[in-house]
Amino acid sequence: MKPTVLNAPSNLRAISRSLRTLLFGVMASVPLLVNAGTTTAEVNTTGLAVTDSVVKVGQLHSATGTMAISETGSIQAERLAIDQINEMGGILGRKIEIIQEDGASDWPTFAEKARKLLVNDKVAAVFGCWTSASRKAVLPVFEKENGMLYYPTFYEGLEQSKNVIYTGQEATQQIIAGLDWLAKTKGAKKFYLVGSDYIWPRTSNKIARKHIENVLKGEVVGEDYFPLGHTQFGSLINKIKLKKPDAVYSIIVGGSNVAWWKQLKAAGVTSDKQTILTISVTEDEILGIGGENMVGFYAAMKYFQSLDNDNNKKFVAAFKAKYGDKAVIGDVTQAAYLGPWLWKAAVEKAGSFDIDKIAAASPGIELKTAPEGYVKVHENHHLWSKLRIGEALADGQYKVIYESDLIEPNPVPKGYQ
Amino acid sequence: MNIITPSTASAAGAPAWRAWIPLAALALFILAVLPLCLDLFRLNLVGKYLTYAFVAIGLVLCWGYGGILSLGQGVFFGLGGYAMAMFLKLEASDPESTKIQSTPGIPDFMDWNQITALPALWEPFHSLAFTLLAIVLVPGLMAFVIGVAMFKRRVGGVYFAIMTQAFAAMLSILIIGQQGYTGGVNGITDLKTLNGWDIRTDHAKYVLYFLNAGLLLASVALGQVLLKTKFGKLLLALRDKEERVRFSGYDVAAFKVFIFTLAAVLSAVGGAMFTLQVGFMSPSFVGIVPSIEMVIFTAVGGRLSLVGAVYGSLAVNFGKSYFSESFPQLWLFLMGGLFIAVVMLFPNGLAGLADSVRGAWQKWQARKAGQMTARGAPRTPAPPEDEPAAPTALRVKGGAA
Amino acid sequence: MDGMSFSEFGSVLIMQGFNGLSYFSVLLLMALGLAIIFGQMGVINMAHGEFLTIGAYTTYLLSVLSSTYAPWFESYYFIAAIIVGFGVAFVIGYLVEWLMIRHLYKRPLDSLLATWGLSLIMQQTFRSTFGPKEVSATLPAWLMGSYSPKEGLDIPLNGLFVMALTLALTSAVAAIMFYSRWGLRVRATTQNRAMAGAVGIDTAKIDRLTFALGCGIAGVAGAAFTTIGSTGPTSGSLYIVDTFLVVVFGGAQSLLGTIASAFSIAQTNSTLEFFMTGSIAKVITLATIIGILLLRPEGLFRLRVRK
Amino acid sequence: MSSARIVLAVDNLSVSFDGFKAVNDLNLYVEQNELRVVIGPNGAGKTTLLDLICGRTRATAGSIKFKDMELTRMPEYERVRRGIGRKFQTPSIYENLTVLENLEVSYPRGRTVFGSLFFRRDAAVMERVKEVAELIYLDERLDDAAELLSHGQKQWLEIGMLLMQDPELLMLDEPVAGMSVSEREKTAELLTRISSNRSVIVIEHDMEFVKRIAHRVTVLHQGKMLAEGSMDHVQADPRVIEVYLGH
Repeated sequence: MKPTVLNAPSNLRAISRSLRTLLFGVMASVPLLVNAGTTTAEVNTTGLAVTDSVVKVGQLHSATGTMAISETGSIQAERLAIDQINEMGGILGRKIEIIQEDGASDWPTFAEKARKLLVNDKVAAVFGCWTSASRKAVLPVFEKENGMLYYPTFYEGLEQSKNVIYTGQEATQQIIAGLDWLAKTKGAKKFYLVGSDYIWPRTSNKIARKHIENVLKGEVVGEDYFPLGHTQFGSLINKIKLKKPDAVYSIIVGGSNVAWWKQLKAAGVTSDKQTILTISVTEDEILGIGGENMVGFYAAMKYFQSLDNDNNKKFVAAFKAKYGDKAVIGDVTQAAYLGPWLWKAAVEKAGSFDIDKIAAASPGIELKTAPEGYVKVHENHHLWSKLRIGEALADGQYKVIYESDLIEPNPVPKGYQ
Repeated sequence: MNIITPSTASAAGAPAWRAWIPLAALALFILAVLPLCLDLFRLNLVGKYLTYAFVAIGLVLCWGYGGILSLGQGVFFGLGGYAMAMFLKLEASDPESTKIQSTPGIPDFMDWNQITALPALWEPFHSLAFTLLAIVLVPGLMAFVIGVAMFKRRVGGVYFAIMTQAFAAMLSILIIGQQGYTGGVNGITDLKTLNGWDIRTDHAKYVLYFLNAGLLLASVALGQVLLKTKFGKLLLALRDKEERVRFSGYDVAAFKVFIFTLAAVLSAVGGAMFTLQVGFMSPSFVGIVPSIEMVIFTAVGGRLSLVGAVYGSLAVNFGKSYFSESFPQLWLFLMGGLFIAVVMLFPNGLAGLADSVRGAWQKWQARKAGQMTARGAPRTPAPPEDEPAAPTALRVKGGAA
Repeated sequence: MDGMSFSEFGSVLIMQGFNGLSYFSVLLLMALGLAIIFGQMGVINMAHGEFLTIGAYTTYLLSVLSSTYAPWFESYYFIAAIIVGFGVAFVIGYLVEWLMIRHLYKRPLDSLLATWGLSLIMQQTFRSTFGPKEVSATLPAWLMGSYSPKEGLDIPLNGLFVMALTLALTSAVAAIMFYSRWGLRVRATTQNRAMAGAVGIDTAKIDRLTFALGCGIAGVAGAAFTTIGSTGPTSGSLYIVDTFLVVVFGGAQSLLGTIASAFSIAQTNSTLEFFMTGSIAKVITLATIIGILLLRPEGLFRLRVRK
Repeated sequence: MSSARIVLAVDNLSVSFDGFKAVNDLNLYVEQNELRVVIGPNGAGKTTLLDLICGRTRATAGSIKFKDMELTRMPEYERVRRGIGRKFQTPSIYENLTVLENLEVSYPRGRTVFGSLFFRRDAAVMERVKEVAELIYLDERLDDAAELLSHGQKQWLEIGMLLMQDPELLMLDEPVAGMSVSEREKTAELLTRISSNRSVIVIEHDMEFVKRIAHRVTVLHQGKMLAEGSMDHVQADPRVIEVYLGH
């Protein structure tokens, strides 16, 4: 069975050549550690797919099925980062080759493909997964076969593994600062929590409730969950109207998202009448919802496409140059983009592709070139990052209206259990 | 239009041992050829696909022979798998390894869902004996109840198919919704040991593969014996002439309930073996999509061939795995096309093709010998028609009084 | 209820009542096409969800086209989208019947499997054509607001629209089936195919048009659902489960059954959702449906016919 | 007539389909060892009557008693086990089983699920199969697949399948339809032979054939009994002539 080896096809290479000047800014800020002299025997003592000129990595996302909607951005961002790294001469003098696998939105398939990448292809790192379910499915495989996964999605936390670097926020990083902002600027005391019914929204709302009740001394006037894929939110909207919360805290995901926001608008719930803060709508989702249906509502993320800094401008330009002017970049897409860069930094710091050495070298790594500004890997393999509040605009972008300090990741928060 | 003729009936008169040749060949293939040719990773995949074959042979019995198309076999596969997963999860959740939880000693996902004591439903799954019984009895009982409710009221055909589909949808929504008790959409993951025996080692993988293959071969053999009995003949008879069987003094519903329940139990065994080999169980097996896919394994292998169903499961899954690796954008087209082609052009699947080839060969041999008897003539496989007598209320077409 | 006046409470009650009706229209609209095909031909179209999606993508395309080439048309394109959505789905349905379904009438179970294969192909076609991400049609302002006769009472316009559309479509279908010559032929074919053929009804044509009509209605529903839901390659799968439940619960062959079933499921779910969390409401609704179906597997309505 | 035992008593039987009364307040009594032929124009309710007796259709009102047992609430297979056999209009046999298997499957032993699983083809079965096969002129064809039989032979096979059960009441719906002249002859012989020790109800259109086999004839019209008696008697009845010759 011959895997597709995506070796930066020549036309892509031509495009990226023309981008070289543009990319140079990104490259220049990263120390060039092209070290073609190291022998493979030195940098790879564990039989990974590393030769003198090539290192193979895996990419494991859903290209088909219901999750392809969300995971496409991550696939693109990881590709972009790897192309850029290859343009710069690769890692330890070796070009990166991608072996792409389709998880097909099916968790057992993720586990199967993860095993294939680690056992058969012996890839040096895997960039992939999106949903918690797919991560949970592959985690035992990564731990058993000792692989390294760069996981991009903001998620519920409650997990920490030597074999995973979490480049998205764990729950507390996304929630607490956002609630503080609501309480401070909107004077919110009464909160209504809604979510899709699975682990991430439930865990996030659990943390939110503790914070609202214990720290903000506010009140949760309602908490509702809907099956994934639910499309009727009329009753919920009426309940919200009845309870009149100061703020609605929304973690509705997937296909339900579109229904939820459209029905809010149709029920006359607009941003001048009701404050809503969501942690589950990135620019990617707005494509499906329609910017005009979200105007004035808030999202709490670590990254927005409109972020005004040089790193981000270069990143957005490169992304659009590669994937077209209409491409949008959401929080997870940016987090996925960090994965290859963080891996590169870790490999170079460790001077080796060996998983154990990378795992040990990762904490403390900084990425000053990150589009979100600056990130640093924590001992617990999550990233220090900031939280930002964006206000949705009609064109589908967010206007950043608040930015927190760097927040320490705390995946297993005490006092919030 | 002709009604499909199963090879068992057409082989009447041939020595009895001849009927066992395909099974012997299959045994050779999965017990010797595959383990010798494949590395452990691929063999483990085969093992996983063979667990679907349990469902497929159940479908041969209940759909191919009994004419009962269930689009909810994933329910039974899932129930078997979940029962096994519950036992393994409890074993993996001993207080020592879960000490960082708020409530140590319960599965991690319960802790995340603020459950502070093991639910009563889970308690008996501390016992392996109970678990093994539950794997068989829970899905069996459920199929029995559904079967009695449906078949006694003469619900059949397409209506039964979408009813089972509705059940599959409901159960998967229930499992996903009750995440505190079921692990929700993540399923039950991170299973480690069975009575202290680590199921993740290479050695364990080999052992489980052969256990699985052995059970599967035994199930196929059981199915073959079953089809040889009067029960088997009645099954075929009631698929084609349900009224005639009923008016020959048989309680048709009881036969349907039995075969549906048997298919469910087989699926559940497959599910349990899946959990053991893959190391987790997820609600994605319970829904509509996997249930229909399993019907396709059967259709591809040949809906009237138990052995064919096993090959079908292997072929479709390897195809899926290969195409999704090599042409990720194309494989849905290929899968969809395969479905349509099998249904429209090769309703007897691989087994039917094999029969045609054998028939053509015999014909050629016969012609060479200058004689051709009527009995030796190959039967052109005609697509089977669904039971001509759909239930009263649901009957839509044709049929004179 | 603190700080809630009696009139405000009344408004919520009215909105909640409207919500139940609106959910009912959505379910009925979803299931109508499937119910027609199943009722008249005994074929289950597993690609029903994808025919809904065809309608949704048609709306999206027209939205893009009108905003690019004919901005003056932007507030009205939606009406056109519904008609075009019907047309596109109708034509594709017609072709599917001709290429596939008609060869499988003697094997309804196989037609179910073949249409599932078709649904896979259609999903991937959407994905290859429109990309894997969801898209959003820009909906005219007159559809996306609310009618607010007084403070605190908002009736969603899209809900009103879907209700009106459902009412119109259901009446049209009933009128065609029960009062037109064509409907008479359809019913004759359903009851006795051989005899209908013998008296000169072109039963093959009747089948093809019935199937195409069912698909066309799905297209209309899909176009209408862009006001309340998402448009993506797999959006159809969001609706398909509910659709099956409505049809199964309603019983096979009667339009009335489908209507009654959509109504009872919608009211139960919408009321329960008001008093408890959505996923528990769904579980209770499903459990009730299971219970009733086990006692009465033929669904709510059945016809008594001579065998 | 009163001396003979009544095997089947149908009293005030009615069934309606959405308002249409297919059988309307019908009374019918069949004696032991009687061969009764039911005739009547299309739509008279003949087949529906058989359906009602064997349980394929449920009665709306009235009673059906077989050997003084009330049948109307009994499931079909129970009625068969009590001794009622029914042959359908179009031959209903198992095409893909052999003649032998067709007969064997109809043998009244191993009728439960588990009974059928452990059923063995023993000497008693084979003896009965041979006996019946001879009766239905198929003793040479036992090992042939049933689909290879001619139309008439299929009709006989179905009758043979019923005979395997040794029913006390045998109901045949148009047994000679589509048969050649010689096949009709043989069928008439067969019917005469088998009615010697059981009651038989036959639906038939062919008046010559009816005349040849019938002990008594019942004429149905619009779900009601129009006339009953010997063939000569009913043929002379002006109402029957009216119905058959029409307006």
